[in-house]
Amino acid sequence: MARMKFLCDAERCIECNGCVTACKNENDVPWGIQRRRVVTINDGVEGEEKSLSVACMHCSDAPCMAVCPVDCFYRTEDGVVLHDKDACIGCGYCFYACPFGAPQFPQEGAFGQRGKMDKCTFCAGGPEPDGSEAEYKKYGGNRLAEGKLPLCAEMCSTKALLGGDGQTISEIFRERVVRRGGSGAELIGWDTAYGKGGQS
Amino acid sequence: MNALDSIDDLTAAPGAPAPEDADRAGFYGLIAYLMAQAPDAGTLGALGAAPALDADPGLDEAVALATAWQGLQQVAREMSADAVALEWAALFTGTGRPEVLPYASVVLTGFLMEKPLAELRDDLAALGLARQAGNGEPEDHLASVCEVMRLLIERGDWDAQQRFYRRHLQPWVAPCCRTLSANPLARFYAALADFAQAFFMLEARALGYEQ
Amino acid sequence: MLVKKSSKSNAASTALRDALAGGGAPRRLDRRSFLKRSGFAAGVGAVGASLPLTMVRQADAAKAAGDGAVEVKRTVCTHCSVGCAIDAEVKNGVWVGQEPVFDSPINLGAHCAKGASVREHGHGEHRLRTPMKLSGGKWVAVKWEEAIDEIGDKLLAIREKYGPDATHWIGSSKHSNEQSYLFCKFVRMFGTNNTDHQARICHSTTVAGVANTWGYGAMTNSYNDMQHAKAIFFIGSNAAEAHPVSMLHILHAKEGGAKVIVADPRYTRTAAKADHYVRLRSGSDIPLLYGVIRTIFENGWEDKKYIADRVYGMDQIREEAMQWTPDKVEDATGVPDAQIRLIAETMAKNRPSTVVWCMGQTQHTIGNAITRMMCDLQLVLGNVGIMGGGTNIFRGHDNVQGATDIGPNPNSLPGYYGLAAGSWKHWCRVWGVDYDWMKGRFASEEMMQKPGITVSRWIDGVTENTELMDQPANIKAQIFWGMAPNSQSRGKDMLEAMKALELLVVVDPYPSATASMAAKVRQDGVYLLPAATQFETYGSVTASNRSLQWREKVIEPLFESKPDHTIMYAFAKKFGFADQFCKNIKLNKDAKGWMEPDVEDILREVNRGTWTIGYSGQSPERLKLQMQHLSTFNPATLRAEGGPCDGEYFGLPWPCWGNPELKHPGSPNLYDTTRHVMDGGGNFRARFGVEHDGVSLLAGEGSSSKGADLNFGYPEFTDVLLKKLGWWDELTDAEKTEAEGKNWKTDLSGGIIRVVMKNHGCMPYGNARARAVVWNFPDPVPKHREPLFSTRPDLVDKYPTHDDKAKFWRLPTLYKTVQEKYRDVGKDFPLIMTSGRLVEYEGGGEETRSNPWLAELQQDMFVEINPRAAADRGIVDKDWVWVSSPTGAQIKVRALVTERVGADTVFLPFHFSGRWMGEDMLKYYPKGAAPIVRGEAVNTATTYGYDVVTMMQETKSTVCQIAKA
Amino acid sequence: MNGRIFMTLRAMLLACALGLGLATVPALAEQSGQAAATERHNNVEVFREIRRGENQSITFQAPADRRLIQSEGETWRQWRNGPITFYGGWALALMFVALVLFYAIRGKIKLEEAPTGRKIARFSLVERTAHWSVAICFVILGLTGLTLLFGKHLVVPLIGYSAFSWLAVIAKNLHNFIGPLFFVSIVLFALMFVRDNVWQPIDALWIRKAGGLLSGEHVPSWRFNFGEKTWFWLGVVFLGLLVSITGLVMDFPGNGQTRQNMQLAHILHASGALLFLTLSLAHIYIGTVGMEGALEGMKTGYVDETWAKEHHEYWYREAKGKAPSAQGGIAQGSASPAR
Ligand SMILES: Nc1nc2c(c(=O)[nH]1)N[C@H]1C(S)=C(S)[C@@H](COP(=O)(O)OP(=O)(O)OC[C@H]3O[C@@H](n4cnc5c(=O)[nH]c(N)nc54)[C@H](O)[C@@H]3O)O[C@H]1N2
Ligand SMILES: Nc1nc2c(c(=O)[nH]1)N[C@H]1C(S)=C(S)[C@@H](COP(=O)(O)OP(=O)(O)OC[C@H]3O[C@@H](n4cnc5c(=O)[nH]c(N)nc54)[C@H](O)[C@@H]3O)O[C@H]1N2
Ligand code: HEM
Ligand code: HEM
Ligand code: SF4
Ligand code: SF4
Ligand code: SF4
Ligand code: SF4
Ligand code: SF4
Ligand SMILES: [Mo]
Repeated sequence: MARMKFLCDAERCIECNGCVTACKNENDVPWGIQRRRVVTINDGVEGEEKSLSVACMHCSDAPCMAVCPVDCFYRTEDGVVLHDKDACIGCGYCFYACPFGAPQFPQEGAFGQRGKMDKCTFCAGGPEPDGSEAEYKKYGGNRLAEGKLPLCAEMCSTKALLGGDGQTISEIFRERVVRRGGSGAELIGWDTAYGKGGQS
Repeated sequence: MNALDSIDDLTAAPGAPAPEDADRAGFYGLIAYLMAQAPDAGTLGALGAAPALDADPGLDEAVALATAWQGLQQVAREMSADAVALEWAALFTGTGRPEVLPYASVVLTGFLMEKPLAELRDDLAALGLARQAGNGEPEDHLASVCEVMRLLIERGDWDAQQRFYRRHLQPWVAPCCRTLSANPLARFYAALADFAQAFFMLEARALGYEQ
Repeated sequence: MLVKKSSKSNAASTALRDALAGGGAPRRLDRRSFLKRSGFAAGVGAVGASLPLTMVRQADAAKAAGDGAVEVKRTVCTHCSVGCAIDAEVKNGVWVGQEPVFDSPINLGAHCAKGASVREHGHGEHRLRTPMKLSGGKWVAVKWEEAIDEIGDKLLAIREKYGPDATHWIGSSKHSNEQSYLFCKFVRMFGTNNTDHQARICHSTTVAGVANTWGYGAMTNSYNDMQHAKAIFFIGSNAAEAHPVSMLHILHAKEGGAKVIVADPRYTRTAAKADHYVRLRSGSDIPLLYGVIRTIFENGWEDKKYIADRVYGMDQIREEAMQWTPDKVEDATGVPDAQIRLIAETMAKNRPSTVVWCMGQTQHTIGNAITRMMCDLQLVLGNVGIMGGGTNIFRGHDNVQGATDIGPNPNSLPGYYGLAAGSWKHWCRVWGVDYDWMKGRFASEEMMQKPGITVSRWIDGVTENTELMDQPANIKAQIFWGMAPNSQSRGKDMLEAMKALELLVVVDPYPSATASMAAKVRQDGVYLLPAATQFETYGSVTASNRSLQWREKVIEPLFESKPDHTIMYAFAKKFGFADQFCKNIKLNKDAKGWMEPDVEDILREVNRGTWTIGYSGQSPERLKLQMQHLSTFNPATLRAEGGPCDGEYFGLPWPCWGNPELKHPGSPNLYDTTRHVMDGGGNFRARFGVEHDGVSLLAGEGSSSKGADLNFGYPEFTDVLLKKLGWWDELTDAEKTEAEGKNWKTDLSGGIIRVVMKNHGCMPYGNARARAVVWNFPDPVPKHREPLFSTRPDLVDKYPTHDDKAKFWRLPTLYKTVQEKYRDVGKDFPLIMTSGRLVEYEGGGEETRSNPWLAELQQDMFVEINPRAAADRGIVDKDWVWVSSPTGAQIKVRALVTERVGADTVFLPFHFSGRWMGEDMLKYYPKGAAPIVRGEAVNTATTYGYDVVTMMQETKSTVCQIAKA
Repeated sequence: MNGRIFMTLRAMLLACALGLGLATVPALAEQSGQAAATERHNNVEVFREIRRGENQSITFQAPADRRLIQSEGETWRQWRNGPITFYGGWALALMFVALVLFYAIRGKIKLEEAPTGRKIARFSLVERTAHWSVAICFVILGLTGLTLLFGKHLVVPLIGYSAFSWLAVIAKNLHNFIGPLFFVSIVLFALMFVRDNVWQPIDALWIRKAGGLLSGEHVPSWRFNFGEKTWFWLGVVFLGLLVSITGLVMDFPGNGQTRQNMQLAHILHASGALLFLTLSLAHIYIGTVGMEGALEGMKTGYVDETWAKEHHEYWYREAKGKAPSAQGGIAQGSASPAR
C-alpha cells in the first residue's frame, strides 16, 4: 500500500502561496487557520533566500498521536494521519508536540477554549463515511477517496510541492536533483529534513 | 401578480390544509414576504391588526411564540412603512456585502453560493420547484426556504415538510435569526427575527410528530 | 486506535450527544393538538396566507432547478496573462469545486495563489449586487432600467452640449476579446476616440517600441518556449510574483542548465531563483544595456551575419554604446563593469538566450526607448526569431494582450489599423455601416482621426485649461468600465478631477474603490453598475504568448449583474445606434429578457476584419475544439501531436493567418525563418517603407522564411504586387472582386493572404529588416534621460529629459519644466520610490482583497526599506511610517525592513486602497462593501511624468521621504 | 493506483522531465558539471538552516510562533510521555501504597487520653471555607488533570473512546475553569495561614524526632507543627503557585506566549502537579483516616482539648491561657486563628 508523503523542493518553491489557497479552496478552511504555510528563510538576503511549503507531514511515529489525551488520531492504510473532531477536546497538546505547527485551532480564547483542532488531512477527510456531507463539513474534501491527490500539491505553481506515494515522489525528486547536476546520492532522507518526528 | 392566483396554482394537492396547517403556512408566508421585501403600509397595518395567539400556558414554546408575535405586532403598529423600508435596505442591501446575509450557505459555510445551495437545488428540483423569474436571490435565502415550506404545507405533504425542514431549515435558521435579531440596525427585523426563531422552535417540535 | 467509523456507531454517538445536550425526541402528544394548544387553527396566520410568493414557483417540468449532476466547465484564470486553465465543478449552478487542468500545456495544472482561489468568485460576497447611485451623499439602489435611462439621458445631454469628446470611456483588459472589441466599437459609435484601457499604463511603451522595431508589439515567443533557452535575462520583471506559473517553464530550463540572471533594483523572489543578481538604480536600464551591448561589440560576440541581413541602423546603436564606458555606466546605474560583463558573456555564450522584461522597464518617461534597447540587445545577438530566444515580454492582465490587439485604444481601431480614413472605411465595411454615418457620429472628421485622451491623463482632461487642450471641451463624463482608480498615478489630483466631473459611471463587479473616492468629494452624479465577471459569461481570452483560449460560462451572473456586452447593447439602444452596433451579430434573449449580443458572432466579426495581426483564423469552433483536446498539445513545443487539432499550435497564437478555412496553425514564435509560413514561420515585417535615407529596409538575400518563393526582402502584398508577380490569377473570381484595389490587410476575402502564403510560402506583410533606429520617435537611437524626479542632480544635468510638449494626445505635457523645478528634490526626498506587485493581489486589488483566502495572506500595506535607511530614521520592522512625496501627499504604511532593497530605494506594493493619507475611507464605502483588507494606495503619492511616445505614467522611479509615524 | 493519481504524477513528472523528450537540445554538460561542485541541488542545507530556526518569515501573520520546524516539541513529548507519566504515575501509586502500609502497620494515630469534651476554637469559619474551597478545587483539578494524563491508558480500556471523549471534554473544561478559582483561593488561603507557618524554634525538635510519626511520641508545637509547615510552604505556597502560574500560562493563550513558553509551562505544571498530588495524599491521609480528631477541627472549627494538647501543645497552652473556650472568644496572638 502507498505511504503518502509530502516533499517540498526549496530550489523550486517561489513562495507563491498557490498551495495555501488551494487548500483553503478545497477544504473551506476558515479565516485564521492555515493547514499549509509557506516559510521563507533569509528573506531578501542575496543568494540565501529559500522558501518551503509545509503542512502536516503525516509522520510515521507521529508526535501528535502520541500525546493526544483522548487518542483521537488514527492512521489510514495510506499512512495518512487523521483525527476525529468529535473526540477532540481542544487541549492543544498535539500543537505543542508537532514539529511543524500543523495542528491549529479556530480560536484561542480564555480558559483554553480553542475549539476542535484542525490540520491537514492529506485531503483524505476524516472518520465519517467517505464523501459524506458530515465529513466535508468537519474536515473538507476527501480527494484520496475520489482517486485524486492533495489539491495543494496538484496545483503547486512550480511543482515544487510533491505529494503522493513516498517512494514515487522521492524518485521524481531524485531525478530532478540529478538533472540539476547533483548525483542524487546525497538525497536527503526524512530524517535530515524533518528530524525525528518525521522519519518514515 | 395576484397573490391568491399563485397559491391556487400550487395547491393542487389533496384538499385544503387543516386550519392549523393553514396558520403555519401563513406564518411561513409572512416571514418569507417580510424577508424578501419591506412591507407596504397595507401589509404592515394588517400585521398590526392580526389576531393574537392564544397559547396554552403549559407549553413553553407556544408561550414564547405568542409573546414574540405580540412583540412583532407592536413594532408593526409603531413603525411607519417608510421606516421599515429604510431598515430593510440598511440590513439586506448594499453595494457589497450587506449587513445581514440570511442565506443557508453563509450561515453554514461562511460564504455565499456554497454547497448548501447546491444541495438545496437538488431537492427543489425533486419537489418541482424553481426560482421565480426575475428574482436574483439565490434559493437558500431564508425567504425562499420559507416559501417552500409554505408550498409544502399547502400541498399537504407532511413527509416532504419534515424532510425539507430537517435538511434545509433546521441546521441554520436559528443562528440566522439570532444574528439578525442582534444587529444594532434592526428594530422591526429584530422583532421579526425573534418571532421567526420562536416559530421555528415550535415547528421543529411540531415536525417531530408523525403525520 | 480509532478507525473509520461505520455510520451506525456514528449515529449512536450522535444520539448520546443529543441526549447529553438535552435534546431528544419530543414528548408524546399528537401533532394537531400540539398545534392547537399553541394557538394555531384560529386564522392567526391569515395575514401571511394572502401574501404573494416572490422567491419560488412551480417549475416547468422541463427546467427544474438542477439535476444534481456535477458539470465541469473549463475556463481560464482571470488574474494574469499566463493563462492558466481551470476546471470548475458546478452543481446546480453553484461553483462547488475547482480542479487543476493537468492537460493544459501552459500550466499543467499549476496555479499561484490567485488562480488557486478563483472559486471564491462564485461566492461574490463583496460584489456590487444591484445598480446604485449616489444621491445626496448616500448610496441608494436603483433599478437597471432606471439607471440606463438616467445615465443615458445625462450622457446624451453632455454629448449635445459639449460634443462627444466631453466623455471618456475606460474599458478593460479584463474583458474578453469579444467584449473589448465590442467596447471599442461602442465608444466609436458614441462618437469619440476618448477610450483606453490598462495597456496604456502597462505595456504601451513596449507595444510602441517593439512594434516600431520589427512589426508587432508583442511577446515574440512563449512561456513554454523558454524551456529551450540556455540563458534567460530578466530585467524589470518579477515573474515569481507576477507570473508565477511561468516559473514552471523557467525553472525547468534552469534545471537543464540554463543560466538565469535577474537585474532589478530589488532582490526579488525571482532573483532568489537566479544564478546571478544585478542591482541597478531604478530608471537606469538604458545605460546598463548599453554597457552590455558595448561589451558584446568589444568582444566581437555579436551575430554579424544576422545584423547584416536582418537589421537596419545597428551602427548607430554601436556608436552610442561605445560612449557608455564602464565608469559612466557604473556612475549612472551603480553596476560595476564585472557584472555588466557577466551579463554580456552569459547572454552571448549561451545562445539561444532570451530576455524578459516587464513593468520595471515600461513605466518610465523613456519607457519606449528602454524597450527598444531590449530589442537591440537581442538583435545584436541574433536571438530574435528562434526557438529559445526572442523577447519574452510578460504581459499583464489576463486579456491585456487581446484588449491591446482589438480593444479600446485611443489611437487605433481593432487590429492596430489606426484612425486614418482608410482604416475607418475598412472597419465600417466589416461592421456593415455607412462611413458617412460613422463620421456623423463624431464631432468632425478631424476629431475622428485624432487619437483620444489616454487613461493616464483623464484627470488632466477634466481639469486642464480648455484653451490649452486639443479638443473642444473638457471631459465632463467619465466612465470606468473595468478599471480601478488607484492604479493611475497622481491620486491626489484624481480626487480633484472626480470632484469636477458632471457624471461618473462605474461598470464593474467590484466598483467600490472608485465609489469610495467619489463619495469622499461628491454628493451626486455617480452611478455604479454591477458587471458580471468573466466566470459568468463566455468568450475568448488572449494570453501573453498570443494564444487564444475559450472560456465557458461557469455560473450565471450573480445577483443583478450583467455581462458587459449586454450592458453595452442596452446603452446602444438608449443612444439609438443599436441596429448599427450589432448589424452582423445575432442577439440572444437572456433569462431576464435583456438582449445579449452573441459572443461567437462577435468573434466571427473580429475574424472577418482583423487581418493585420492574424486574428482572422481563430474561429470559435477551432478554439473550442482545442480546449477539448488539451492533452494532444506538447508542452515543450505547444504543438498538437495527433488528435483533431494535429499540427496546430496551442491557442492558435496570432498571427493565425487567413480565414479559418486556411487552417493556419498559429505562430508560436514570431519572425521565425526556420519554419514555413504555413507552419507558423515568418520574418520581420515590412511596415516602414522599403528604404530610408537611401538605405534599403528590405531584408537581405537568403533571409526569408523556410520554403518561401521569394528568397530575399520584399514589401507587403497588394493587389498590384500580386499582379506584378503574376500570382493574381490564383485568386478565385469572387476573391478577385473583393481584392481589387485592396491590400492584404483590407481584402476581406482573405484571398491575397491565401495565395501568398499557401501557394508561395511568403509573408503577406513583406520581409524587411528590424529597425534598431526608429526615426519617427523622439530619440531614434535610445538615449538615457533621467526621470523627472531624480535624487541625482548631477545626472539630471548630464542626461536631461525632453522638452515640454504643447499638444500631445490632446493635452499639454510637461518634461523639462518639471525636471528643472525639481532638480534638487533629492535634498528633501532622498529615497527613490518604486512600486510593483505582490503575488496574492492583482491590480488595484479590489477583487483580490475581497477574497478571504487571499486577503488573509497580506493584511497590511507596507513599504520595503533597507535596514540602513530604516536605522537612520529610527524605524524598526513593522513600525507605522509616513511616506511623503513632493506632491504633498503622504501615506501611512507599515515598514518592512529588509535587505531586498538597497539603502537608496524603497518599494511599495500598489494593490491597496481604502485608506487616504492616514484616513480610513470606510465611511465612504457603501455600507458593507469595503473589501476585507484596506490600505493606502501608493498612487496617492506618485508624481507627474509620462512617456514621451505613449503617455505611459511614470510609476517606477520617483522620490519620497520616510519618517516614523 | 487509479487514473487520476496517475494523471497527477504524470503532470509532476512532466514538469521535471519535459526536457527529456527534447533530447535535441544538447545538455550543457560542461557547465552543469562545474555547477555540480559548487551549487546546492537539494534541500539538505535549507532544512538545516530551518532547523536552526533563524531568519524565518511567513507571509501569513497569525501564529505567534513563526517558526517552521520546532524541535522543542519532540523534547516536550519525551518529557510528558516519558518521565512525567512514568515517575509521576509511580510516585502517586507508591505514595498510596505506602500510606496503606503505614496504616496497616501503624494504624490510626489515636488520642492517648480520653477526649475532655471541652472544645477549643481552632479554625474560624473563614479559614475553613478557604481550606475547603482550596481542597475541593484541588481534588477536582487533580482528578480531571489525571484523567487527561492517564485517561487514555486507564479509562479508555474500561469505557471506550466515545464515552471517554465526553469525559475528557468535561474534565478539560472543569480543569480549565476551576484552575483560576483555585489560584484565587490558594492565594487568600496562604495569606491567611502564613503567620502561623513561620519558623519557630520548637520546630527543630520536631525535625529531630521526625515528628514522632514512627516513635508515636508527641512532639510539641505551636499552632502548626513542622510537618504541616512543610506542607504549607512546599505544597501550598511553592507548588500551589507553580501549578497556578504555569496553569494560567496555558489557560490563557494568545497573550504573547509562544508555543515554547507553553511547553515549558506544561512540563513544570504537570511535574509540579504530580508532586503536589503525591504530597497531598499524605496530607489527606493524616487529615482523615490517619489521625483521630484531626478532621474535626477542619470540619467544625473546634478541637477537643485533649487533641490540642497532644498534637499542638504550645498552641493549646497559649489558647487556654489567653481566653476561655467560648464561642467567638478567640484568642489573639500567634496562636489565634486569623481574624
Ligand atoms: N500577483 C500579481 N500578478 C500580476 C499582476 C498583479 O497585479 N498581481 N498584474 C499583472 C500585470 S497587469 C502586469 S503588467 C504584470 C507586471 O509584472 P512585473 O512587471 O514583473 O511586476 P512589477 O512588480 O510591477 O515590477 C517588476 C519589477 O520591476 C522592478 N523595477 C522597478 N524599477 C525598475 C527599473 O527602473 N528598472 C528595472 N529593470 N526594474 C525596475 C521592481 O523592483 C519589480 O521587482 O504582472 C501581472 N501579474
Ligand atoms: N504605482 C503603480 N501603479 C500601477 C502599476 C505599478 O506597477 N505601480 N502597474 C500598472 C499596471 S501594469 C496596470 S495593468 C494597472 C492595473 O490596474 P487596474 O487595471 O486598474 O487594476 P484592477 O484592479 O485589475 O482593475 C480591474 C477592474 O476590473 C474589474 N473587473 C474584473 N472583471 C471584470 C469584468 O469582466 N467586467 C468589468 N466590467 N470589470 C471587471 C475589477 O473588479 C477591477 O475593478 O495598474 C497600473 N498602476
Ligand atoms: C491555577 C490552577 C491550575 C490551572 C490554571 C491549570 C491549568 C491546566 C491546563 C491549562 C492544563 C492543560 C490541559 C488542558 O488544556 O486541558 C493542565 C493540565 C494538567 N493539570 Fe492543571 N491547572 C491548575 C491546577 C492544577 C492542579 C492543582 C493540579 C493537580 C493537583 C493540576 C494537574 C494537572 C494535570 C495532571 C494536568 C494534565 C497533564 C497532562 O495531561 O499532561 N492542575 N492544567
Ligand atoms: C480533601 C482533602 C483534605 C483534607 C481531608 C484535609 C484535611 C485537613 C485537616 C484536617 C486539616 C487540619 C489540620 C490541623 O488541624 O492541624 C488541614 C489543614 C490544612 N490543609 Fe488540608 N485537607 C485536604 C486538602 C488540602 C489541600 C488540597 C490543601 C492545599 C492545597 C490543604 C492545605 C491545608 C493547610 C495549608 C492546612 C493547614 C496546615 C498548615 O497551614 O500547615 N488541604 N487539612
Ligand atoms: S506530528 Fe504534526 S506533522 Fe506529524 S503527523 Fe502529527 S500533526 Fe502531522
Ligand atoms: S487538541 Fe484534540 S487532537 Fe490535539 S491532542 Fe488535544 S484532543 Fe488530541
Ligand atoms: S493535503 Fe489537502 S488538507 Fe493538506 S494541506 Fe494539502 S490541500 Fe490542505
Ligand atoms: S504552490 Fe508550490 S511554489 Fe508556490 S508556495 Fe506552494 S510549494 Fe511553493
Ligand atoms: S494569476 Fe496568472 S499565474 Fe496565477 S494562476 Fe492565474 S494565470 Fe496562472
Ligand atoms: Mo499591467
